[in-house]
Amino acid sequence: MAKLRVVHYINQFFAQIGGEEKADYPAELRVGEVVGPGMALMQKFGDEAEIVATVVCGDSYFNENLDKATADILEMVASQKPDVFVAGPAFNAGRYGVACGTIAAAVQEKLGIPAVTGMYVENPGADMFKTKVYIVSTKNSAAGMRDAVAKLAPLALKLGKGEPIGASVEEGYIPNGVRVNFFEKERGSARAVKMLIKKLAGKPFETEFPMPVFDRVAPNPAVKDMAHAKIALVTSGGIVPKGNPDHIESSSASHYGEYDITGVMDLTADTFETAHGGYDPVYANADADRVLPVDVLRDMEKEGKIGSLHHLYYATVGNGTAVASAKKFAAEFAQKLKADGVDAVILTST
Amino acid sequence: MVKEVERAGLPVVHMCTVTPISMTVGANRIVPTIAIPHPLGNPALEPTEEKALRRKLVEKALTALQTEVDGQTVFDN
Amino acid sequence: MTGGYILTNNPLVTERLGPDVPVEYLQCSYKSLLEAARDRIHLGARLLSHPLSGSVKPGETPYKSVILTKGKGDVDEQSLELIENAILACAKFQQRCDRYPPSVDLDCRLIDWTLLEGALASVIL
Amino acid sequence: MKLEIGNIFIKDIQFAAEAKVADGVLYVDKAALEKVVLEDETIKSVSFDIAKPGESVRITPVKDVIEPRVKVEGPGGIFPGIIAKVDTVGSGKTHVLKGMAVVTAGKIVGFQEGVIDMSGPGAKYTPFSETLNLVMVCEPVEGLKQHDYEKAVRLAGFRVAVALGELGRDVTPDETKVYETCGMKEGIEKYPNLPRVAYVQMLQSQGLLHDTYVYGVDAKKTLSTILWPTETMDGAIVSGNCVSACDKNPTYVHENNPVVEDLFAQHGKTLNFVCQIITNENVYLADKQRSSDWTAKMCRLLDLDGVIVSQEGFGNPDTDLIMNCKKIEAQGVKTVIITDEYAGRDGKSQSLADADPAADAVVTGGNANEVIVLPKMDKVIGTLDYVNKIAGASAETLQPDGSLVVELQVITGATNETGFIKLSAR
Repeated sequence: MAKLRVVHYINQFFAQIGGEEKADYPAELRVGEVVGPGMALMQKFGDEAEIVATVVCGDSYFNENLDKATADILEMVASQKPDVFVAGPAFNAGRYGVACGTIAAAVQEKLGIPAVTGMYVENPGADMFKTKVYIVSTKNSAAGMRDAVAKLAPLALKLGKGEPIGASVEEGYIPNGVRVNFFEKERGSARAVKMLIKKLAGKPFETEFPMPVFDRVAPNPAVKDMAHAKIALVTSGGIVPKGNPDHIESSSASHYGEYDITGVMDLTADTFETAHGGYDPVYANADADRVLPVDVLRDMEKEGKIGSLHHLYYATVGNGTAVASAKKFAAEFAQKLKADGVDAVILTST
Repeated sequence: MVKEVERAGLPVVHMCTVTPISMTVGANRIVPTIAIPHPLGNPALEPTEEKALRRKLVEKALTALQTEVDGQTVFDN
Repeated sequence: MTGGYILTNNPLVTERLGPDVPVEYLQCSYKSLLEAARDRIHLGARLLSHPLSGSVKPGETPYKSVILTKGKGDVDEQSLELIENAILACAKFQQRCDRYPPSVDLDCRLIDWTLLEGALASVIL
Repeated sequence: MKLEIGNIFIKDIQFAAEAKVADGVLYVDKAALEKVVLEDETIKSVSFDIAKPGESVRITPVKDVIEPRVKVEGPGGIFPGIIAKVDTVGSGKTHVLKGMAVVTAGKIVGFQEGVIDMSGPGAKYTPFSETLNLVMVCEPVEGLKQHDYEKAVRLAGFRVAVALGELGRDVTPDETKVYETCGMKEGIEKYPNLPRVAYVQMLQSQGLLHDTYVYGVDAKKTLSTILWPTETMDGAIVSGNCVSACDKNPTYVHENNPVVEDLFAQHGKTLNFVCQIITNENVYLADKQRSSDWTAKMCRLLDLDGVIVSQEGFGNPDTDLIMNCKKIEAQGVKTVIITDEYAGRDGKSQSLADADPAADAVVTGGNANEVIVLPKMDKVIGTLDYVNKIAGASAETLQPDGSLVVELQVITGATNETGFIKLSAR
């Protein structure tokens, strides 16, 4: 069988071009070259795969020229027709980690070529990309190269061959939210007893199913001058223009709607409705102001109680508890609100 | 969702019927509302009364936005 | 039953229960029954029985019976969480019961009834 | 309380004219067992079959799996309150026919699952592909109601297991194990520095095909209570349930409860195994609250340091599990919980119907929605009615070559929540 073709991505540091001072090094394709950590990977690949090209790019260059760098590198990678793409490992280097995650995800999504990277679990790139590409969990510095490569190479081979990927503990990748079965060495009861003994002794133990975690964000300062503030409305109550033009799904919070309410003084049964499948829609369909209080805010705008009501509002569906998927697009429209000069947000939920 | 808005640097008030859920999702300024299918209304009321009720709730929300808070705060008066 | 009633889409339940037990029968799907219960919980009803009663998975049976209070008013958080999680759970299972022959359909009614019967044994009348 | 378990290793099962255990072979007298089964007038007929590990055999729908045992010394008998009198068991000496099981199979309701494959890819997911199985399929008399049929089959299985166990009464065991725990005060004196640990077992208790019996009492009519951990080894707890085959405990699992065994393995070494607490999983929410309150109360009253909580079944028991965990932790008692997951076919859905940050130590038996292909078997014991015609009615499920694409949830014991198996998920 022919060897799998691998393209490897590394930054300026691991290409031994230089440190921070060379971080603006533009993306470069080195066909036929195996550079830095690529050597260790090659060794692990044995005769099953070979690195046919290495892409080198400075961390600052990548992050500051995100779109161009991504596009350029995608072209470079595509030109080599690899079976699998490997980025990093990035260990605890933040910008390198983000670059590895970005480009690995892009290769997988845009080129349809399986990709894998590696980084320390606290690298910001890990949280950003763990659900998009397999990220091998590494130590926090390059001293952990051997260990990282020992996990990265076999996973790359499996991905390249299209073999099924096992559970995170088996393959060594950072848990990506997809539950995968596998056989443990000990039965569950024995594992439970061991876990309990550790827990009783105050020693660290690892749960096999982490409960959903809720982080906190500190409150922002209060609005000082409400009479001149621009207020925006956001709702998870699924209020949409009649007919649901964006086809917001009733139950899965997979996307959001952005709607212009310029000149809209009151939401009526003829103009707005709810797309939310999580509650009895009768009341909101009869008068959507019951969920999204446009009428009252227009009055207040006229009275000068608030500066203005932002002309766009954002709507999603999702009941209070199912928040995970809402996170990504909420971050997206929050940026838009910010860019539009909004001062504060009223978010209504059902 | 409310957290992402807050994270972006915008003060946000969460108007929500079941305040414990609002606490769970990490809202900092919380205004309790009427009922799940009609948080800012009450179909049992006359339209003018209903709008007055909604106005009161939105005023409460604006007050919340103008109040400095330390951590999660429910504005229920 | 102290202020409670049974919401069901199982014809066997109405058949088996005497006139002194309040039952509301809805002709609808398993999921719609849960949604109907949810809408009532949103308006202040409380769940007295677990909406995912039994081990017959959503999709494996068309029938569901839940016991609710008639109460109006504040939303009971626990009931809300239970019903919403139950509705979410429906999405995880394949729909099979629409392929059942009539005899199996009757079995489904029976199992739902016995689960309800088990709960009713605990209700103080 | 001290129980000696004498294991008689069974290496083969054969039908023969004379019933006996000799040189590790169980000789089964079909006619005699038939009589034992037909004592119950509601059973019209019974057929026996033997399924051995490695054979191309599929058993379905499985109702219960039972290990034959016999009480050789000490008070009471196997399956107290059901077959034997209601005397407290768990002391003295018990002989076990190890390596085999009585499997009751047959359709009670039309949508029953429960598959045991003796070979092929499905075999590694069920612990009962490794036992020599004497399978009995009972036919009811005409017009028998499902409730009565369930009861008849359940009890017939126990009678057969007891009859077979009796054959081991005078056989010298190949292996003897001693299990002993002591009273409260004695335990504290004996193991002053060891953490006090108990096992909280949640029992399925909801209705037809969803019930468990403790000393003959329907578990849904019980309050949480305490057992010596050896009681269950003598059949104090038996199964009356089989819907959701992957995560229900057949009687075999109660007799060989793995948490009990593995806590015994550490007893006196790293922990002091105080007792077993049993609690139920009722449909009525006030019952759930009461039972979990009582469980937590007992944990405190017994001055426990830690417990392992095991679950049984799908869906609403998640609520009992989290209630138990939360309330026990609130008493300052550390918990590890054992559950399984329904994360959808793609593994991306929310695994449990309930969750709480207090549940920070979880052992999982795997995702029951995961899909597996079961190839066609040469022989089927029981009926493929359900698996083929209903679960397999869509083209997607029943493949042209006769293989079945099913979820793990149809396989008996696949994601068992007492930790009986090695399957897990991350």
